[in-house]
Amino acid sequence: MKIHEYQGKELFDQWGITTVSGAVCRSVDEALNAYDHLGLSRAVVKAQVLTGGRGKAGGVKIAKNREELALIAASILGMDIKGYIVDRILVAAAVDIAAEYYFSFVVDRNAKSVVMIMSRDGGVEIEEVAAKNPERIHKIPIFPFVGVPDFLARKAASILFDDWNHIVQAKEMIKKLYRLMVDTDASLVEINPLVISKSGELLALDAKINFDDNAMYRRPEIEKLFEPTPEEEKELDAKAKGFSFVQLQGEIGCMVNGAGLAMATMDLIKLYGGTPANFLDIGGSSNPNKVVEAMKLLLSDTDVKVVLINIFGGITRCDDVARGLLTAFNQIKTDIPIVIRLTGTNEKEGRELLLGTPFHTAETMGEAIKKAVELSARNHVIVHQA
Amino acid sequence: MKIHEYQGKELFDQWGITTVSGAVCRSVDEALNAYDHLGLSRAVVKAQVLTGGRGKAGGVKIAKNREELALIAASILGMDIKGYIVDRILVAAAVDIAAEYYFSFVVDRNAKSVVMIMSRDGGVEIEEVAAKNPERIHKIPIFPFVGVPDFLARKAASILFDDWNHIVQAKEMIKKLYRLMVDTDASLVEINPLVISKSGELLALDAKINFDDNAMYRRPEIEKLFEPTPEEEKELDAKAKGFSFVQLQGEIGCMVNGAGLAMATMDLIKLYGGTPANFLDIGGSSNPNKVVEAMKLLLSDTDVKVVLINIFGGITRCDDVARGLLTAFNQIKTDIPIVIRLTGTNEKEGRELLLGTPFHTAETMGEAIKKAVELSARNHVIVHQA
Amino acid sequence: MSILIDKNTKVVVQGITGRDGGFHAAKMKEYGTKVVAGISPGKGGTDAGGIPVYNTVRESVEKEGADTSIIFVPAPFVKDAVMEAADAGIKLIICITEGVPTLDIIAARHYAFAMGAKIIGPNCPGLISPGKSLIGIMPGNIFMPGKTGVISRSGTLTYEVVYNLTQAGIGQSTAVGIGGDPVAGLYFIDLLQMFQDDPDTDSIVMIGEIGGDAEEKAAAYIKANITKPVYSFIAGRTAPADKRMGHAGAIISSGSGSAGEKLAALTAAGAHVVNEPAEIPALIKKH
Amino acid sequence: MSILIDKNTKVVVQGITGRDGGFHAAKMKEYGTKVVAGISPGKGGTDAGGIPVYNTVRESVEKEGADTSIIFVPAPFVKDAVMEAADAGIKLIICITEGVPTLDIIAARHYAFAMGAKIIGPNCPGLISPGKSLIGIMPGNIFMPGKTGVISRSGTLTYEVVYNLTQAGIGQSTAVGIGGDPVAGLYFIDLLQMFQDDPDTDSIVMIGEIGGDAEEKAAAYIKANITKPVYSFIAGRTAPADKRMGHAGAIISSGSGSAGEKLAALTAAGAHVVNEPAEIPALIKKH
Repeated sequence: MKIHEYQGKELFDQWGITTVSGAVCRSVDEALNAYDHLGLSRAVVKAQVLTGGRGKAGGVKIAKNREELALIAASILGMDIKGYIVDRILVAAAVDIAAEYYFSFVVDRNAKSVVMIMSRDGGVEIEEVAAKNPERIHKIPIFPFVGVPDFLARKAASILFDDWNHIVQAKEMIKKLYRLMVDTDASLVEINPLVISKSGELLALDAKINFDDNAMYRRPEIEKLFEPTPEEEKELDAKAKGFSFVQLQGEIGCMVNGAGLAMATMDLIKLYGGTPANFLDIGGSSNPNKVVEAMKLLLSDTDVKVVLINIFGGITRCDDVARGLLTAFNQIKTDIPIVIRLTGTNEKEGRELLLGTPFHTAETMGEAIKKAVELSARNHVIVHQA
Repeated sequence: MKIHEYQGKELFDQWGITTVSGAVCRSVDEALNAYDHLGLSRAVVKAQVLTGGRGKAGGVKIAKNREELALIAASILGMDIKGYIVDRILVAAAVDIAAEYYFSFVVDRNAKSVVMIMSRDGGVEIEEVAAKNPERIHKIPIFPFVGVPDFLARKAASILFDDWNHIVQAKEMIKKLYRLMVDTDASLVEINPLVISKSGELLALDAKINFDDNAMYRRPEIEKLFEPTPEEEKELDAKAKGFSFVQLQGEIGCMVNGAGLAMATMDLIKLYGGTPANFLDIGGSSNPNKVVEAMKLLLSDTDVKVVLINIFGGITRCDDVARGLLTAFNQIKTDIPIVIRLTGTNEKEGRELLLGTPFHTAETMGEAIKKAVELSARNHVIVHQA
Repeated sequence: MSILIDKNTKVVVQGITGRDGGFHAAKMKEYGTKVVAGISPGKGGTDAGGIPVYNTVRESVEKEGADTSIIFVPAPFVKDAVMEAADAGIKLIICITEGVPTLDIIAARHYAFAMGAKIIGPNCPGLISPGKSLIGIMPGNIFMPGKTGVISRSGTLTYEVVYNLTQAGIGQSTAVGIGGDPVAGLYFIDLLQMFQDDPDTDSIVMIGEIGGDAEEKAAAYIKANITKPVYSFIAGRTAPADKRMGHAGAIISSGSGSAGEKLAALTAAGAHVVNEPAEIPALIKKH
Repeated sequence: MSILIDKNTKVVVQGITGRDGGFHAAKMKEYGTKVVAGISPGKGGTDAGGIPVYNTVRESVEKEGADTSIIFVPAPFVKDAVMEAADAGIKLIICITEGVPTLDIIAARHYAFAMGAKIIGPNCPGLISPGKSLIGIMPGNIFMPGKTGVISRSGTLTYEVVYNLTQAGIGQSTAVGIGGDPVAGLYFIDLLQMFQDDPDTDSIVMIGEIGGDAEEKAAAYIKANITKPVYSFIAGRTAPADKRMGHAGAIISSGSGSAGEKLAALTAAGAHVVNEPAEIPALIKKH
């Protein structure tokens, strides 16, 4: 789960991490009011979108005065950054920066722990630094039961800074940042740039925080910060029904049990020349209601020309799955061709139950997918002819 | 640092460990008032002394009614338990006990960690159980950074109890007790007996807590619970002056640098037939003021017949020590014979400085101690003759 | 032979009185696995389908000789359950539960590692040494004993692959589902080495997916240390960047973790990379 | 040869800008110890009597090759200082500071152990391999190189014993003051084994005192594992029960830790137990 920079900064405030106060604005008027209210002179305007690379895209600008602020706010609001439309901006005092740094805590798959990552090359895309000058990036793994004692924070701070005054400020910030990570079950807490202002103060000029979805049950105050996009709403709806769903732009609607098998199904559709309309993992049961709900979801996408149902019957036997499908399709009327592939335990019995139905059946995954791709191409033609 | 049972129970209350409410009383009248005020019927009266074995000594008794309470309170107040005079008692409701258990957290020298110790044989002297039936005592070491997670508390609780209701109560108590240990820097937190009442409730019927003197600087609220005996006052006074001092019952006053050497000096005095009047470690400096203070301390003990100064000059050279002694003894007038043994760096120069003074000097520890024992015996005779 | 588990493995089921725990305990027992005990705090002394239930793992170790644990407890309790098992002396802990907070599994794994225990999972289907022991939620009947080791980040995709193998008469020594979470226990490299060391494993099938760089790391390891043939399928070639595909593990992030990079790395390491799972049996037979 | 430290040992002094740290850093350097750096957070870049000062131990390891640390920081900061040294890769940490809270040293020791570092102390005088390296607060001039190893819980009593040895012409391979606190790092058993393994140590002097049962444990270990002659003096025979004698360690508690029990155990283990320290040199010469 991601949150906006301004929300991250609110959390920084709560955990005592020094950042720059600002105001979230949804219009040029609000931005001008904020400018006056905060008593700003030079101001920074930052697009609030849940994606990286804002700076490169022109979503972060400095306004020298009130007039410039109005122009910049107008230009950034409504901007499209990697498909995200900017509906709000953060207006804050521009800081006189002496130097920029990078700092983050992140869950590391390989270290199997949280690691602190820091670099004296801040304010740029850290991935580029990592690729070109890996020696300029420092990683320190954190022992989960030990956390970040004074010495470790001091060590990290002294990797970033030479001036003792900066080290002391950074040491305190690092301990608080780790506290924030643990207290909120974050999976990433990133500050880029972390700056030393010309007056010698350490400031978090950005705040990027991702949270562990699995832990949100115990962080209700964090969970409520989440603002799903319409696309994510659809995925969350699906999740509430026990599905894992991702909308794509193709023509073959997929219904598969298991995430890996669902991905493999998509891969094979492409391999055979078709296009998957979605990723849909319906999980492991043969409950007909689940199939009905899944079909509704698939058929709500008007691009879908064919539905491919790919089920591996393991613990749930194929005959039970077939019966579930039959019950479900008694409730659903559709002209869209449906290809069903059932394999696994009791597969013969399952396929026999489907004999004489309008469904196209197949024994292997390859066969099923070939058929679905073929049908989607034919359907295409029909649609074009109509 | 030790505290009384009633103080321990107050801490138990603060940390949420269920115990039995009671009142500390310093007179029979107070005890009767407490009896009425608490609305007791059967009451337990417990001597509050900073030593073990109260029960055996008759310091814990049950009163069936108000009259008996008065008699028992009168008998326990003023009692001498291992040299401690009972000046207060705890009066509390007598619990109907179904079963008694033992539980403690203690710093273990060998495990080099805190260990949980538990036994189903509670209410008795646990050392006896340990000696006769070691298999009835269970020890679980605690990882310092991990502490006592649920599972560990559940494991310990299920070693003590069979009934799930008791296990759940004990699990919670164990976690709180460890919290108390860590939060107060205790070195021992012991409940004996820990009981299950006839109504099924888990209760800490005793509370024995020792604290780590070294950590009291960060636990002022605990430190102020300490009530030193007059003897301990004297030792604390000495400590404030940089000495480590223990009063004993002998005739040879000792002033030594270093605890081990001081103990060895006492041992050799006994070995040669004398009696040490004290243990006094003056630490490592040659500061004359320290010597003056130490001499005052030694001479305040009228039993002292001889003073033995045993100094090993290491980093501090013997000639500096000798100069310090001379300066000090310019300020002190005494008829008590003084034996000085100086060894180590620049020992010859040191001993030369003492030539022509009234001090008896010696080169080896054995020689010095023989002389001190001899002088104390002679002095003895003189005293007897007078 | 097989790796990690065999017919002598004695299993305790943590969370046996839950719906999934009870169901799969019975399934495992039916398969022939030695399920010696179940744990359900507060239900000690009862019986779950003929399996004795205890309050603590310690009791199952002391009284039934359990050496391996499978965890079905709800996600909020997984951390404590893993630590309890490791503390009790369990040496292999298989965690089926999904949705475990990452910081919990990091702590639990660290603790288990310090106690000398191995973890598989969380969010995994478990493992099976066909004909000997099934410790997980896999459908036992699709497996057959043999000499191919299987390692997979995915559940049903594993079944698909194994089903193809079994249909073609290629049995499995052990098949391990390592789970799809960002932080998990035993992973490709650990298991590749175990299969390399197992005299009764002749070839290894490795099923990866997008997200993370475990496959790239495995490729480097294969090149340096593995002499047995490795067959690999990677799911998610067509998955769009920055999208979750069922598990949290399946994220393309930071220019690492794309199927293309994984395929290239494995091919360069000498693994036989296939376009579809069905190609694997024929390839194995050819070599 | 010697144990633990020799003329190549590179020492960093944690707390070098404090009174004791500065004084003893100079003394050690004067003795010939390679004191390569000092640590004082906030004073990095300065110089303490010709010794470069850094803010962190890491810098002293990276820039000066420090491998051993001696700690003089005030008691409230010892836990952090020990952990910092262990984290930085220091393999031997000598803690001179007294008055360290027990729970702090338990945590620090646990961490250091996990990082592969050994601790001596706290509340100890340090150690010396005469003629090679002195890392502690011992008076270097009373020692002489030789073949007797010394282990002691006490400071000045060690000097007393060593002075007697040196006067009698018996040199020392290494002398270690293990400290008198309830929980400490290397202890009798660890050091007995190191001296047993050191080809240039012929005999071992062990100076114990009342409190705890480390001497009894050492006696059992001597009986089972030590073939070199062990000479022992135990201080506190006449100390009254339940009294502190200078250190917290010197408490007779729970029927264990009395001088009598220790003497009996050591005698039964074949150690040469003496009534006064001065007897030791003659005994060593006799054997």
